[in-house]
Amino acid sequence: MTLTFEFHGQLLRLSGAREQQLPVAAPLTLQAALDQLAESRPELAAVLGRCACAIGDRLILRRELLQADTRIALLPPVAGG
Amino acid sequence: MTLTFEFHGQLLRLSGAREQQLPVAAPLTLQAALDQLAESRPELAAVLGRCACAIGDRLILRRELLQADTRIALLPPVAGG
Amino acid sequence: MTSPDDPSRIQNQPLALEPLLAWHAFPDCGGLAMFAGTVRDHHDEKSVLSLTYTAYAPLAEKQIREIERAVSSKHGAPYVRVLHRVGPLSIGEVAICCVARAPHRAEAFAACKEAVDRVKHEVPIWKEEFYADGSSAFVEGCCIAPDIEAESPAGGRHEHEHHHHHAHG
Amino acid sequence: MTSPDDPSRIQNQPLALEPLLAWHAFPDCGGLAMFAGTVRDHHDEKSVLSLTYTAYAPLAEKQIREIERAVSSKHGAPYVRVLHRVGPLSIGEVAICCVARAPHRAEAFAACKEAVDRVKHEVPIWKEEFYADGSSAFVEGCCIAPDIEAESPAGGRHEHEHHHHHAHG
Repeated sequence: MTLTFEFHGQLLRLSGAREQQLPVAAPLTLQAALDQLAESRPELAAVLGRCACAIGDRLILRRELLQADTRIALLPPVAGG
Repeated sequence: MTLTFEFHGQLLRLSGAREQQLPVAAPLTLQAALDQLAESRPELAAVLGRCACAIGDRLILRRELLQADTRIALLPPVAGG
Repeated sequence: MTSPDDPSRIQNQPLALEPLLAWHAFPDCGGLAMFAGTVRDHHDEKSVLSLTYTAYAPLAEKQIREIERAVSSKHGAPYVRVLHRVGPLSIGEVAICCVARAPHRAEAFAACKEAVDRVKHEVPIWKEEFYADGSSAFVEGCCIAPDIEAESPAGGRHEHEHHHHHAHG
Repeated sequence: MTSPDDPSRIQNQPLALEPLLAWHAFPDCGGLAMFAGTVRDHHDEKSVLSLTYTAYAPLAEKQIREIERAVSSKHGAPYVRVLHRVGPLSIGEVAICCVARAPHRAEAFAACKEAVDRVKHEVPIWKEEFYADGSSAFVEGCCIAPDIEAESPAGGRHEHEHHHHHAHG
């Protein structure tokens, strides 16, 4: 299956892209998927370690299982206001 | 000499007037003047005991001496806002 | 006292909030806190139809400016401004408005809150409430005589006690 | 999300304050507290020319509404509303605006302050600063992953530490 990671905040600048696709073997946990992304993009690894992850309007946990093609928003530390 | 007391807040209602003149023998302290006013208007006495007094934009103390015709604003407990 | 930069603090017309905010000044101030106290439709259990505020303007104008300066300096808020309405007010109308601008929000909030508290408790302004049953009353207030002890029988109420007698927060 | 009564909380146009105040509702609320966070012209020692805010809107819209509800209920403030601007902002422009209305002023202030604090620290919004020297940087922020310990090396900074990295109060 294919995961699509959306980049937000400083990840946009660090990655130079709005999103990235990652082919993975299903099922796997979000943590495992993030590990694979970090491996393929080591320059993002430090920030990925502090990201929240969302599917649509829902935050998901690293232990959750991904079973199908999914779009995942990567949300670095926030600073509103 | 003649003192002119201005009534504000609930003193306006209690006294039914905007002000009242009081002939007094000079010099006397503000406290003595307030005592004479309370004697002549016993219905105001309780509120007079909690009033601040001002001449123009200046608060004056009860021990201050009044030496000439003076206009004194009587300011009952306040409740702004 | 009536220039845009230094308006009368005691106003007998509806308070205009927008000019009070001073948007285009203070580029070093990231926090703007505002408070507006509006006339409530009840007080304790009684239904309120309207209010009338009166003030002793010569002293009120001076004291509000002094409070603004003191609060500004204490909290490092370059801009603190309080206006108070007088005259007859309807439910929902703004009785008091305060704006404080400071580099950060904590100081802006603190300055705004303290300025409002002090103006409500220290400045010669009075509030008469008119009730649905036809009666009216002056709201129990704070004695501001510098030479009367706060512990005197009537003046000794604590702030949090007579709070509940104010028409709004 | 775009009705006057329920506007988008994330806005890419200048924030309109007046409709946010809800003057003509809540006759039982005597206190209205407002906070506006504006773009400051400096951050620590650096001169700031402009900012760009971005947001992950699907979650941000939901979270701001949840914060409004939670703060409203906690403080007994019937009306709490927070709007946040996104896109490029100049010095002095309003980045965040919060209005809280409550029966009394203490609750209005408390609700306004807490809603602003929470939106700044919990909602997926990012701030990129552009400096006079031509450089730019994302402002150090708060990790919002529910399953990452605040004690992690980078996420473990205390609020009062990274406070100073925010562009305004």
